[in-house]
Amino acid sequence: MILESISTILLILGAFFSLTGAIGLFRFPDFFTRVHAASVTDSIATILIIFGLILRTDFDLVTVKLLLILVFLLFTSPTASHALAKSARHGGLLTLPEIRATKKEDCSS
Amino acid sequence: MTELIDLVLLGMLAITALRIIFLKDLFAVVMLFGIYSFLSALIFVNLDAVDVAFTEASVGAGISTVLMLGTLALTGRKEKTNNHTTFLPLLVVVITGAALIYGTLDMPPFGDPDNPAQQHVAPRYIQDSPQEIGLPNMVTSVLASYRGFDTLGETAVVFAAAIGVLSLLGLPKHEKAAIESGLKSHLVLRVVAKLIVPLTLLFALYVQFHGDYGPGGGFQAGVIAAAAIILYALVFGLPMATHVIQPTLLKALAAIGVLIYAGTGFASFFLGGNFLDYNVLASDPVAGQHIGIILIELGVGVTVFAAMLSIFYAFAGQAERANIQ
Amino acid sequence: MSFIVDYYNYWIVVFLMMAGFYIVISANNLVKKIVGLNIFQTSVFMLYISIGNVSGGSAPIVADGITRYSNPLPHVLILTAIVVGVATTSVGLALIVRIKRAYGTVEENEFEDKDDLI
Amino acid sequence: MLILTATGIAILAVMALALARALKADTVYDRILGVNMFGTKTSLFIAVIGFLGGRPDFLDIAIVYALINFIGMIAVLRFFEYTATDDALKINSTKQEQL
Repeated sequence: MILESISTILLILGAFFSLTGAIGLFRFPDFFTRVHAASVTDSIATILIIFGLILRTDFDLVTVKLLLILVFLLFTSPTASHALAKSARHGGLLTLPEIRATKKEDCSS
Repeated sequence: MTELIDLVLLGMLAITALRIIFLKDLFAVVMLFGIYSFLSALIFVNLDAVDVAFTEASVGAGISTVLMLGTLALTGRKEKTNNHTTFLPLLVVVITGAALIYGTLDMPPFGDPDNPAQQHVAPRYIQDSPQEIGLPNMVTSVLASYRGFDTLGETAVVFAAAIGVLSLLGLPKHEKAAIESGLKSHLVLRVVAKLIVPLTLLFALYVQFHGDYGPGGGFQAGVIAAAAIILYALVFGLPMATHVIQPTLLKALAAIGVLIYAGTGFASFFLGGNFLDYNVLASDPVAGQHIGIILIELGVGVTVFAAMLSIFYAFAGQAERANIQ
Repeated sequence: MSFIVDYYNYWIVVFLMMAGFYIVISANNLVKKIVGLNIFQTSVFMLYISIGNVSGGSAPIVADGITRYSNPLPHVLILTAIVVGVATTSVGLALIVRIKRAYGTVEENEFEDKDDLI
Repeated sequence: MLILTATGIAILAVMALALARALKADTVYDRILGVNMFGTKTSLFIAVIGFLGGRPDFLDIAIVYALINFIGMIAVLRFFEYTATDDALKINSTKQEQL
C-alpha cells in the first residue's frame, strides 16, 4: 500500500515534468532553449516514471528490464541532445541574444 | 482504452503522412518516415502484435532510415520542382480510395471475436501449439514449425536481396584506415557508443535465444546485432568496422545461415520424417521440435545479420568514396 | 455510432494507403517514391494486424489466467513481410544510386530527356 | 489503474507536442530534436501500456525503441558531416532573421 502511494506520487511527478518539457519544446523561442527544456526534463521524467513503474512490479525479471530501459535512456538521450547541440553550434546556429546583438550592430552601422 | 489509443495514434499517422506529401526537403521526409515507422510499431503493440512491433521498430525504423540517409548522401537532399499535374494523380487516388472504403463496408466489424478470420486455422494454433510444439510463443511456433517452409523462402529472399545489392554497388575494399573518419569531434558520443555497442550485442543474443518464450527470434536478433555494428561504423568510421568484421566473412556467413536452415530440413528428411519435420530430430517429438526451432532460428539470425550488415557496408562504402573524391 | 466504431480503423488505414499511393504516382524524385512505397506497405501491414485483432484478447504468448488470444497467423505473415520489405527497399535504393551515377539525376522528368539525347 | 491511465494520456500528449515540433520546424535541428524526444517518450509509453494491459513482460520492445532511436540520431548526425553544405546554412540564417 505504501509502495503504491509512493509509486503514484512518482508517476504524477514524472507526467508533470514531461508535460512541462514538452510545452517548453513547443513554445520556447530558439533552438538552444528548446534543447535545454527537452533534455533536462527528459532525464528527470524518465527516472521518475521508471521508478514509479518499478514499485508496481513483483521485483522479478520485469524489474531488471525496466532498469535496463532506464540505463539505456539515461545514456542515449542526453548524449544525443549534447551531440545535436554541439553540431548545431558548429553548423553556425546562433542563440537568440546573439541574433539580437548582430541586428543592433546592423542598425547602428 | 485500446480503441482510444488506437484512434489517437492513427490520427498522428495520418497527419505525418499528409506532411510527408507536401515536404520538398527529402532529409525531412526521411526523418518523418522514421516517425511513421515508430508510430506504426506502437500501433502493433497496442493491437497485441508484439513480435511484429519488435520487427517493425528494429527493421522498419532503424535499418530503412539508415539506408535512406545513405542514399540521400549520394543523391542530394532537395526535391526539384514538380512538373506533374496534381489533378490526375489525385483523381486516381480518390477513386481507388473510394472503392476500397466501399469494400471495407462488407468487412466484419473491427475486433469482433466471431470474425471469419478468427475461425479457420487460428483456433488450432492457439489450442494445440503449446502442447504440440511446447513453446509459449505461438508466433514462433507457427513461424518456425507449422510454416517453416515459408520462412525458408523468406530467408532465401533476404539472402538474394543482399546478393542483388552487392552486385549493384559492390563491397568496400578491406584496407587499413589511412585517414580516420567517423564522428571525430564528438568525444562524449564516442565514449557512450563504446558502452552501448557491447550491451546491444548482448541484448541481440538474449532476443535470439529468448524468442521462444517472449517476443523476438532470429529476424529481430539478426537486425539488432547488425544495428550494433552499424552504430560502431557510424561513430568510428567504416574502415574500423570492416577491420572488425570483414566483408568477405559476411558473404560466407549469409550463405552459412541459409545452409543451416536447409540442412536442418535435410537432417529431418534423412532421419525418416518430412522436410523440416522436427519431430524426428530427437526421441521425444516435443524435444525434437525444440532442437529444430533453435537451429533454424540460428540460421535465420545469421543470414539476416550478414545480409543487413553487408547491405549497409555497400551503401556506406559508396558514400565514403563519394566523400573522398 | 457503432458503425463508425466498427470501421474507423479500416478507413484510416485506407487513407494512409492512398497517401502512400499518391506519393508514388505524383513524386518526381525516386527516393521520395520509395518512401511512398514504404508508407503504402506499412499501411497494408496495419490492415492485416487489424484483421487479426480480437478485442479483449491478449498477445499470442501463453500466460497464466489468459483465455482469449489474438490471431497469431497474420503476425507471422507480416513479421516476415517486414524483413522482406526492407530487403527489397534496399535493392531499390541501390538501383537509385546506380541511376544517379549513370544519368547524374534521380528526378524522373530529367532523365527522360537524357534518353532522348541518346 | 487510474493513475497509470493518466500517466499514459500525459505521455501521449507529450508525444503529440513533440510530433508537432517535428512537423513544423524552423530549422533542421529543431526537427531532429522533436524526433529524438518523440522516440524517448514512445519507449516510456510502451512501458506504461505494458502495465495498463496487465502484461508487463513485453518491455523488450521499449529497449529496442531506445536503441534504434539512438542509432537513428547518430546516422542523422553523420549525414550532416557529409552534406553540411553552405546551402543548408544559408537556409538556417534566413530563417533566424525572421525571428
